Amino acid sequence: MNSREFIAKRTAKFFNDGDLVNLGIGMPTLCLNYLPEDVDIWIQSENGVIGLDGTPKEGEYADPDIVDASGSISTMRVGGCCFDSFTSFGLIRGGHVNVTVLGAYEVDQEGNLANWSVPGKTVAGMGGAMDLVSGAQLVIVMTMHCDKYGNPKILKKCTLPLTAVNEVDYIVTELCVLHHTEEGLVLEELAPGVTVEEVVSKTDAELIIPEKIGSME
Amino acid sequence: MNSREFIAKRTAKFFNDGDLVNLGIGMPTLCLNYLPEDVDIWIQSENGVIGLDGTPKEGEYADPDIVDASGSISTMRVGGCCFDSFTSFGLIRGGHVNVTVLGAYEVDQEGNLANWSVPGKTVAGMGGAMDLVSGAQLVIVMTMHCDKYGNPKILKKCTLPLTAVNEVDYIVTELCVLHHTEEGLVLEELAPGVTVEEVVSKTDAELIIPEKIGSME
Amino acid sequence: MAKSKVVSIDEAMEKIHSGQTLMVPGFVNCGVPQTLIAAILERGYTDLNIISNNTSVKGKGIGKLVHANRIKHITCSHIGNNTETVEKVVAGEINVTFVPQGTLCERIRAGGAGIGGILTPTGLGTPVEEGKQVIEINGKKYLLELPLRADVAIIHAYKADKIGNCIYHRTARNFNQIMATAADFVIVEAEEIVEVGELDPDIIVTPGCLVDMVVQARLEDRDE
Amino acid sequence: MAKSKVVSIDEAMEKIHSGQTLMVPGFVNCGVPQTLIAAILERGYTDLNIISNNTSVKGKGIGKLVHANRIKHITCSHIGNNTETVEKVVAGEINVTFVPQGTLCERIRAGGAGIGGILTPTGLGTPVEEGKQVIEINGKKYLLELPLRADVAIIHAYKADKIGNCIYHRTARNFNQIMATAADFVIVEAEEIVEVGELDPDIIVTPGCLVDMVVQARLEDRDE
Repeated sequence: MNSREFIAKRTAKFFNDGDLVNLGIGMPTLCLNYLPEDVDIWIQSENGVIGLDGTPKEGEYADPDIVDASGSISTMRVGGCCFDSFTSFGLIRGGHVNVTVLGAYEVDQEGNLANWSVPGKTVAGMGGAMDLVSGAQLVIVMTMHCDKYGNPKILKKCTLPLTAVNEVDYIVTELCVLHHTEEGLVLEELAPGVTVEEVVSKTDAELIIPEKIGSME
Repeated sequence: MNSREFIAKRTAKFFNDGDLVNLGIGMPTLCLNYLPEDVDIWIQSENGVIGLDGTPKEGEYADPDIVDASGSISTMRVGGCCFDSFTSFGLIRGGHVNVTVLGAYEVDQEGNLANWSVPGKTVAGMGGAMDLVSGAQLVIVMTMHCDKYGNPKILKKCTLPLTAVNEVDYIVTELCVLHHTEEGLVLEELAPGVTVEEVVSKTDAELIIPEKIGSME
Repeated sequence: MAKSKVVSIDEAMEKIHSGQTLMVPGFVNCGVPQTLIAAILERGYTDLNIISNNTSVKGKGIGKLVHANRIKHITCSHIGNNTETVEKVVAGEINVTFVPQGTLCERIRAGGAGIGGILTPTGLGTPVEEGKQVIEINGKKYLLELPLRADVAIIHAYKADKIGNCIYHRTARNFNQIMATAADFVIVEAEEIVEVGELDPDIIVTPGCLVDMVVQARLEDRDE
Repeated sequence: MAKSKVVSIDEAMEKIHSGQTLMVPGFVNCGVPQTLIAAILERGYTDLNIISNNTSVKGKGIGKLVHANRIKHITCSHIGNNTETVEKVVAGEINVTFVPQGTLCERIRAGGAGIGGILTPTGLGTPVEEGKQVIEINGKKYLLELPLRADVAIIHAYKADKIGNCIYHRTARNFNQIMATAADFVIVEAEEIVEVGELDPDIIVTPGCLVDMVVQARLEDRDE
């Protein structure tokens, strides 16, 4: 299991049976491979659907009118339904999505997230990210602990344009699980073999270190 | 033809082919008996339907799930559709209803209407009247020119709680048609045999009397 | 496999308590959750705060709660169809807050969709304006109307599948869909409960994720 | 009898002009009105202001208008799926205003429903807040977001009847319904045009009263 898969496996444990879950494009979709037994979740996609069920299998009809959040053709499970974008974001912003899982460029100890814009580099736009982060009941950020140059991505204060202020609940990395509380970022779990010192040294944010720290599995 | 029918017949001439029309309970529904030839209108009802088509005929199935604005079982014509109240008032408030026709307790020269509350006497509530009057493209008030005691209903200034401010376009009575313009209430048409003097004497509002006055038919 | 949300009426009634705020759909007496109302009456719940468009007609639908003195306060657009409600309001036995019907829709939907408020010209210059903030945009004035939410919404569906996806029939849809979005707990009574998969995904109006419990509506509770 | 709104694509194109503001539905390249876009390209209309969620992908759907330099300004939530749009925006050839997708929905719906503005927490403390009024209610802050409208909306329906009642297929519904409410003129292309009465009144999503013209969508305009 590589780091991305390890992160996905832990993140999937946040899901409860019956949850409506929105998974961002990329790493978050890996969570589907690690759903706990007896946990059945419904995938919501912001383009107006509940019950997405992965890419069509070989020989299965690929309906161009069923697409996921990346625009790729997907399938739907029995019991799902479709609706318009306005209704979809009503669900998202109204708190009806139990969990949203997203990636991050930066995330900070105040629960701020930056994941949509790097000025001078990309002009992609925020899509539905701001709505999801400000609307969902539980906001989980999945990210490698540092960027590809080894710089911390978990900061005292984000430097990039924000996606939302004070909305992140959990950060799951290959090293640890951090819980954003009113007091600050609490180090709740460590990956096997990882020390508190390693996490602290690779984190710019101030961390609250409780006496008892769980183990990521 | 009695006065109410005479008023309905004239009011129906405001409708254009294809119009979406909301008719208040009571006198406004009489307009349906006087639709001009070649004018086909669609009746919108605020409870969420386009295409109401009158009470079920003898022997016709009476569906308790198809009701009009008074709650009475109605029928629907082919091509109509049903939707929820939120969508219904989106249509009404978004200006998609071409004409709304309502009764009045009082109406005044500033285009104000009072038709929902008589303090100390009724506590019925405004229902959808405020939305209809502030949202529809054309607002027509159908009313007997005076109340049952002979007092003017068309005033300088309404005294009852208002339904909406400056929204009335036309007032049709058994005596005349009044057009509410930026300059004030213009006497546009007179019923056969009715004189300007008679209208003025029975009206509290100031009227603009143009040189040429049409004839109500 | 998704779990069934179908429960007995007794189980559903455990979620309701005296003093709660309930959203009750219906236009006059069409689309009203008659079975759940009958069960609430039977259980004796009282001091209810009702958010509904109106109170049906005398002795029917929501009117049964009026008749049995179970309602403390109603937020609605119209009570004129029910003479008994009018009498009790005039007598001070029920408090009422009138909201224009379109504004009522917007406020409920805002409550269900995380909208902090909406601006509308409806009610400007009328008694509805009292106590409300007026906001001017490009020279045009609007009332700021705030969201409404409830503890429980009781919903009447034409068909519901076992996980709560609902469809409605003709004008019985009215307030059902938006009320199902704006309450902490949502109980649906359905004329017919069908298997998951029987409803075409394109025609489902209320997604099952909004619904907590589904009960079978009883024909004998339906007003003639 | 109600008049048919079915017209030729040429007749529909008479309603569009260079410099107009057009609403164009679609999520990436799903639910995009391909036939009407092809006709706009053919007619040479340019300097368009587009309100859309995104710009499809390079060379497809709305991307064809991007490629042919017909767009002056886009109001959208995302252009990342179309590298050519990103290049032209970086080069200053197209102006873009980014709006969070949910806020875009609300603003279009507000434009179609006579709502003067809506309050949302989405975008607070982000660049989206710039230049906007912040309104505080009970200690919670919201951005005031204003309505959007267009001259013309071009809509892609699965089926439309001859008087414009529309239904949509699966996630191709996306922005089609709300955009049909928020433009001065609404042109629908339908995969299939059916007789009035063939669509069940309960499943119609866009009432015909919102639609001015219906044209037959052409299979050859659909991206593979």
